[in-house]
Amino acid sequence: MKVETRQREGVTILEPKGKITIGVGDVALRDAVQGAIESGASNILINMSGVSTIDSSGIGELVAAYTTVTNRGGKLRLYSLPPKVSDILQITQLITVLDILDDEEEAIASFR
Amino acid sequence: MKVETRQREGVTILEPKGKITIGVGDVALRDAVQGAIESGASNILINMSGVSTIDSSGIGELVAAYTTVTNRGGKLRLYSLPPKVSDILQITQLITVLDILDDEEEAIASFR
Amino acid sequence: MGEEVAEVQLSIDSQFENIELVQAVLDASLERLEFDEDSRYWIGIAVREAVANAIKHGNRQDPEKQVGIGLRVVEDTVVIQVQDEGAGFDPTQVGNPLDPENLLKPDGRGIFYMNRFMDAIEYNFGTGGGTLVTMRKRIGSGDPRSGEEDSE
Amino acid sequence: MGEEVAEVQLSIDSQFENIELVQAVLDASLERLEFDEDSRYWIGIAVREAVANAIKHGNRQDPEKQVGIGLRVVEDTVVIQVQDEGAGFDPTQVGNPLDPENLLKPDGRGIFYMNRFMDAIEYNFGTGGGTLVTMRKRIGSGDPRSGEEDSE
Ligand SMILES: Nc1ncnc2c1ncn2[C@@H]1O[C@H](COP(=O)(O)OP(=O)(O)O)[C@@H](O)[C@H]1O
Ligand SMILES: Nc1ncnc2c1ncn2[C@@H]1O[C@H](COP(=O)(O)OP(=O)(O)O)[C@@H](O)[C@H]1O
Repeated sequence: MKVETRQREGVTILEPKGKITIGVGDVALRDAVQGAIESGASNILINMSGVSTIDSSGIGELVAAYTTVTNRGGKLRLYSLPPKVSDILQITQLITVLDILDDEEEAIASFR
Repeated sequence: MKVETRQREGVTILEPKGKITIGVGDVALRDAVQGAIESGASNILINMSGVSTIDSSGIGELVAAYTTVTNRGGKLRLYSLPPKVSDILQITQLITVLDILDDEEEAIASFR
Repeated sequence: MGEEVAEVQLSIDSQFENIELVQAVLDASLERLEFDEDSRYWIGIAVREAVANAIKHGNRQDPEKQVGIGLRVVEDTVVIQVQDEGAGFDPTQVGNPLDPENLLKPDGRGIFYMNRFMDAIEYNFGTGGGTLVTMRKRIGSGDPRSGEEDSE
Repeated sequence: MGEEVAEVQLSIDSQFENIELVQAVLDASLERLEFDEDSRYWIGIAVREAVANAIKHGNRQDPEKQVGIGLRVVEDTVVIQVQDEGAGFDPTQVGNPLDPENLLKPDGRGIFYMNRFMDAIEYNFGTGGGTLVTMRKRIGSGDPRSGEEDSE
């Protein structure tokens, strides 16, 4: 799992590619979010389109990131969820709790 | 493993695709060669380009086919060997024993 | 009971990377059965959760301890067992991740997913310690996301 | 000895299709080591030959008998063991497939390939029957096709 980070219109976009699963991917995601926060980012997007698999640890990491960023007064939103990622979040009712947007345009627009 | 059979200029061309390995692929190859012989073919080519893996059972099957066809006065030749198939035949010195040609043109021409 | 048509046993060290070995065997095994791609994917997630729990909570990542995975097909049902050398736990004490106070917790969803993606899961605990979880999924027993049987 | 960094055990029914399960675990295991793609491929062939022999000559395809496969990495060497429940055999009686009278025989090349693709292979026979073959390959020990060490 690799996470690339880029900026667009003052928003930090994290792009994980591969598996967000226990032991490797979850740690990489945590580090990327932590890195963004330390660089002063308060509006963060995660482009989920490259995520092939996510397990409960990966989901826990998303929830933890959401809570951390929100508690610091920032915003963390997800977009472009592959169907299986959307399904697994749905099952534990996180689709409604987390901020989820369809695509990058909609996600960027949500911060304007 | 699947073996397709076609004709060109009076030559029967067998095209195995996949693994010629013990228990499945080797049996499929044997059946295809047997089928060609029963249909009266005496000039047979095997296009090896679609073979991803071959083990000693698959190689045994090639040798058996070569012997059977030769003993009946026919000819069996191989062409378009992927590098790894060529390597494994080389190791047991079968490259020189079996009739092997570079490509289909050369193989068909060898029967003219 | 029913005729057993195939059995595979795998034993791995307690390292999370080894979950990929389990996934590889599982994929190669399920490929031969008539599960659709979605079912195979969700069975894979359930098995990953079970093995992750065995490594993390059971064996506590002790490299000396092994996780055993058994896979067998009995008629039209795949039965997957995951065994660790840990201290066991009380499944009745595991909270529901859908409870409002749990919704934003970072953990506690693994067993819930296992239950949702398989037809049945069952825990057994050895007298000398160790957790054995047995999971079953019947071919064609519906879309696991719906949590219902034969919903298709 | 040297530190053992990983160990996987697999046990399969005596069916040739199960060789694909072994290949899947092997691929997933070797992926993490620094073998080049060619080496991984040839190790795969050697393991297929060993498992095929265990199923065919050892267990004679008896569905009640299992083949055990062990995979471990000791320092920079992968050690693969294949165990069957057969009657054993005398490796010194196995012919050389390069002998002119054997060149066109349909069988007798498996052990020869195992030897060529691995650095070392060793046979052990249990007192109660059963063949155990142990194969080793060191990372970077040269192109197996050449049969020489460090030829690159
Ligand atoms: N194999 C196991 N051995 C010991 N305890 C376990 C095992 N599996 C699960 N548990 C316990 O059940 C709890 C809930 O597990 P789970 O639903 O997978 O969520 P999580 O692993 O995120 O905590 C764990 O926190 C742990 O206390
Ligand atoms: N696991 C085994 N158990 C019993 N006999 C074996 C085993 N492996 C090999 N052999 C014997 O060694 C011979 C040579 O094996 P091999 O070189 O693989 O060629 P093949 O399998 O084509 O005969 C076999 O024919 C068999 O008699």
